[in-house]
Amino acid sequence: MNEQGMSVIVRTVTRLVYGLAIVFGFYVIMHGHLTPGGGFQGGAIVASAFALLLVSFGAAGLKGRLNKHLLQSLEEVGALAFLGLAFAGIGTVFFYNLLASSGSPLFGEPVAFGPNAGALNTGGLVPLMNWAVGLKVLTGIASIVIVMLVGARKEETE
Amino acid sequence: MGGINSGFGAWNPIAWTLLFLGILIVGFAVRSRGRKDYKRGTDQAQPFLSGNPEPEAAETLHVRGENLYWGMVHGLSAYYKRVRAWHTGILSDYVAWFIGALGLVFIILIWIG
Amino acid sequence: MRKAALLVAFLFVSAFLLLAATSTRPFGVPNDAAMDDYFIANAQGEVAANNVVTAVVFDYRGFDTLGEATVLFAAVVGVLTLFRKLREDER
Amino acid sequence: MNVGNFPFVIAALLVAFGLYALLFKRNLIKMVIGVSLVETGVNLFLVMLGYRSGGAAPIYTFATAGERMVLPTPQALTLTSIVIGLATTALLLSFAVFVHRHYGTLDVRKIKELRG
Amino acid sequence: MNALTVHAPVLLVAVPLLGAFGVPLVGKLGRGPRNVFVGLIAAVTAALAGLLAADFFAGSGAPNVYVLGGTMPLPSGMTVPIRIMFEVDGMSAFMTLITALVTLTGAYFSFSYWKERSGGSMFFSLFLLLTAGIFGMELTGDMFNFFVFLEITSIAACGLIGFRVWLRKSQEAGFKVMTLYTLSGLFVLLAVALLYGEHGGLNIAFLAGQIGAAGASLVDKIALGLLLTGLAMKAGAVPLHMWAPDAYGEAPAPMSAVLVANSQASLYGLFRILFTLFGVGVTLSTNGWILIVFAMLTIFVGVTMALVQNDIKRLIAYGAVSQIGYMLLGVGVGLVRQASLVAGGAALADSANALDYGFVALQGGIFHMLNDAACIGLLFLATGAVVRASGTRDLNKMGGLAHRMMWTTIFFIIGAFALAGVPPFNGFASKFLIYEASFQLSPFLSVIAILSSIMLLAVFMKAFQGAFLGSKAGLPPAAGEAPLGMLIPMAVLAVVVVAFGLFPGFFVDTIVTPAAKALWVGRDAYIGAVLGGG
Repeated sequence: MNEQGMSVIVRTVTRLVYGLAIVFGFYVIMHGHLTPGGGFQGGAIVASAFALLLVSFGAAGLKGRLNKHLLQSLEEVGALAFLGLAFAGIGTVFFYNLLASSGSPLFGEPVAFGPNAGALNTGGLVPLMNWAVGLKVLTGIASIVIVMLVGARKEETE
Repeated sequence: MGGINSGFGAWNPIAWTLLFLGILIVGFAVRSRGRKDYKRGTDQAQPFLSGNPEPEAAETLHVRGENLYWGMVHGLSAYYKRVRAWHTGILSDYVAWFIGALGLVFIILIWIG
Repeated sequence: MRKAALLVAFLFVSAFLLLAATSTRPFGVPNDAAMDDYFIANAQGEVAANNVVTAVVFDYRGFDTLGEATVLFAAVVGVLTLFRKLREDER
Repeated sequence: MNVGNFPFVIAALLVAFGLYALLFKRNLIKMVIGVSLVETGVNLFLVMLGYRSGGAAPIYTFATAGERMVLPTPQALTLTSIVIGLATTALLLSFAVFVHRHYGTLDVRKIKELRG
Repeated sequence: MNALTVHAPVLLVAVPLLGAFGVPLVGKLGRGPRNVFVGLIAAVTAALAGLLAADFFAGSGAPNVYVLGGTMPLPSGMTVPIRIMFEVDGMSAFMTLITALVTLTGAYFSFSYWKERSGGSMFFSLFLLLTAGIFGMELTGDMFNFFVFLEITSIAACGLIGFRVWLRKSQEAGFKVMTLYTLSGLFVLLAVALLYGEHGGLNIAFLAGQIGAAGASLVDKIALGLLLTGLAMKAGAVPLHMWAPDAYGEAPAPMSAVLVANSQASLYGLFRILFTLFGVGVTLSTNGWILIVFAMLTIFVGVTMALVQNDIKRLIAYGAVSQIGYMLLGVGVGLVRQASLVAGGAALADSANALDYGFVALQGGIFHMLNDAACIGLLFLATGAVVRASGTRDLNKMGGLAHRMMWTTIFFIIGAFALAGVPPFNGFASKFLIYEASFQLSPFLSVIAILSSIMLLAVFMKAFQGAFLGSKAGLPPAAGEAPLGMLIPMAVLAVVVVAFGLFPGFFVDTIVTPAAKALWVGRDAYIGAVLGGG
């Protein structure tokens, strides 16, 4: 993998695909409490889109697209948000899901028992935790990939 | 308060510390009754190295750490040769010891125990 | 010689692993599924989530998930630590 | 159809292969691969423990009424252990990069300054 | 106040996590705010640990359960706990005290120790993650949760070991230790999976109840073997100790002490497995003998290998390895005695045989964990000051430091005497109990233990003579007394050492005996606290 990344075919396909992958990843994060998947899976999908960018465009092609420090700060924000959501129920007990079927307008709807189509507005704290974990995972894996790629690149040139 | 009792032996640090302090006081009392004609700054203060002059260089003034217990390590050299050969810094050997110990524990637990 | 001893130990451990695999309950018939049946039955009522696995991950065993996120955070910090920019006197 | 314990045996064999790679391979990268093989075997064993014959995925959104579902807990545990495995693999590989940077080799038998 | 004590167990994990996640953000403001933040987090954590321990040891001694995300341990009509729960009994409360002591002093020592290093905020983030992981290991009542915290400690510890990237040995040590930690963690996970497949639960109390009711099946025994070996590896018992000198020796000095606390947490997990999970009902006396064999090898090999080291940190590290053996010896003797008593049908009522030698051995082993944490912490901190002053770790290039750093010398002597079991320091108090109890099982054990203890004194005298004595001629001109920020944590640990040495009876009665009872007779209470009745 040279500085310019890979061939024009790969780069064109990447241009077509990676936006789609990011959108799909966020879809998986958003519907974590309804469909297979969740914060970790969706975050991994988005991070894989970033990895695709890295592989096809090389580290040089990433300039301006992804900011490493921004990623790290976002990761800490996601982790803190998850911890804060865990603290939300400390009035009763740590990790108490105080929003679930509480009737609150935010994810507070109860669901009927048994198979149903499911509504996005359910699950209490679970969707929020999905978002926090998704943010944390996608930024974390992306920063790991970027840092290790750049470090290994320095390894080759040395 | 203070002491601990193991059922058939007891240990009371306070009492022993006091005893030690008492012995120390007695020692100082004896020492205070010694000769008074010792003078600092005279030749009496010089170390007597069987007539040789006092060495100057640092390495001759200080026995380095490695040389300490040289005799003991030498005496145990048969043991040390084996146990140091055992500590090869190779990761595969560490894993091998782990696996071997696991196998032994399995044998002991399942066949014997 | 050394390699032979290694091989023996390795074969012993593998044999015991296979023993464990064969002597546990057969595939597809759980011994005691009371905990999981509770999850399946009450996930919708208590967590109001259709996805039982997500309900388990984020509500019933949410603390494991916090620890998991912490592990990932620790790995990220560790990797960034290794690849960080050093001061001149540390090279 | 009843397959007995055959799937568990496969998982145990995966673990054994990983241990073999750890014991008999000289390259650090191959040892990391061995570690992740062991990890894969354990994860496979864990997730297979949750299967209930004829069960469907424990998700009510697409389920049909009165369907028996597989156990959800092992899936959650496996998700956790997979992420943990990713983290450890990343750290191990970056350590391998730095070991190579300092020692100029990945042969485990040449990296033994810390002995005795 | 009351709410604080109720939530103390989980806050002990959550507050360091908050600090760990927050440090990189606060660190962007500069070193001053970062240090204040970390110091605050460490102090709050230690205060919470003290609060938890005080609340427990003042209480009735019954384990208290904290259910995460739920209000009651068991949902109505269920016999299996479905949520993760923390369970605090005497042993857990005791271990939190140890961890709080070591982490607090380590944190405040690091402030002046890491003044002129890069990546300080990452350093403290990893340190707080390690702290949170250790507390979680000691408090959790759920097997899989224990594994998760084990992995947190592994990754954070290896990040700290490899922190000084420019030292090639640190990278080598980081790779080795990470591989072995991961392997042991995976074996623990495999054991957890086997137990789950066998009993369909993950809670320690539930599994203990199942195993106690039905007896240990073959799969349970294999899981026990995996847990025993994996945790012995992570505790650094010979012949699984090879990673330990690398880790303790290559990590930054204050973190070496925390790594010892990490090993002790794994040791706690081992004891929890042996006494509670596979407890009185199914304890095989072979378990105890396995521990005793590990202990004998650890004591002797650790000390003899320490004698020939010329790297001062590696020497202290081998000394730390040998001390793990004393804890294993005490608890192993207690386990063998307990098994024989149960086999003989004798009652384990603590009033009947509070001075039974098995119980005394347990007391000694558990008390020695606390003493060892304090002494080893003191020695590692003093060694860090010495290495920083002399600029080398090779005992053959040092010498004469006592001329320049008086206080460090005094602290080093106190730590060395205490760890080598010289009366009246605290090391002797716990080793005394171990000697007398193990003598009753077999005189051979206590003879080896005493001889190795004497040899340990010789080891530390070698370090002392090589580093501190000698003429000041060979000293680097810059070598001077350590700054106050490094002396005060050492002084705190030294005071703790002397206090435990002078008033051992008080501490044994107040904190050690409840911990020993939790292992000796506390199994039914531990199970009953979750499942009700027991």
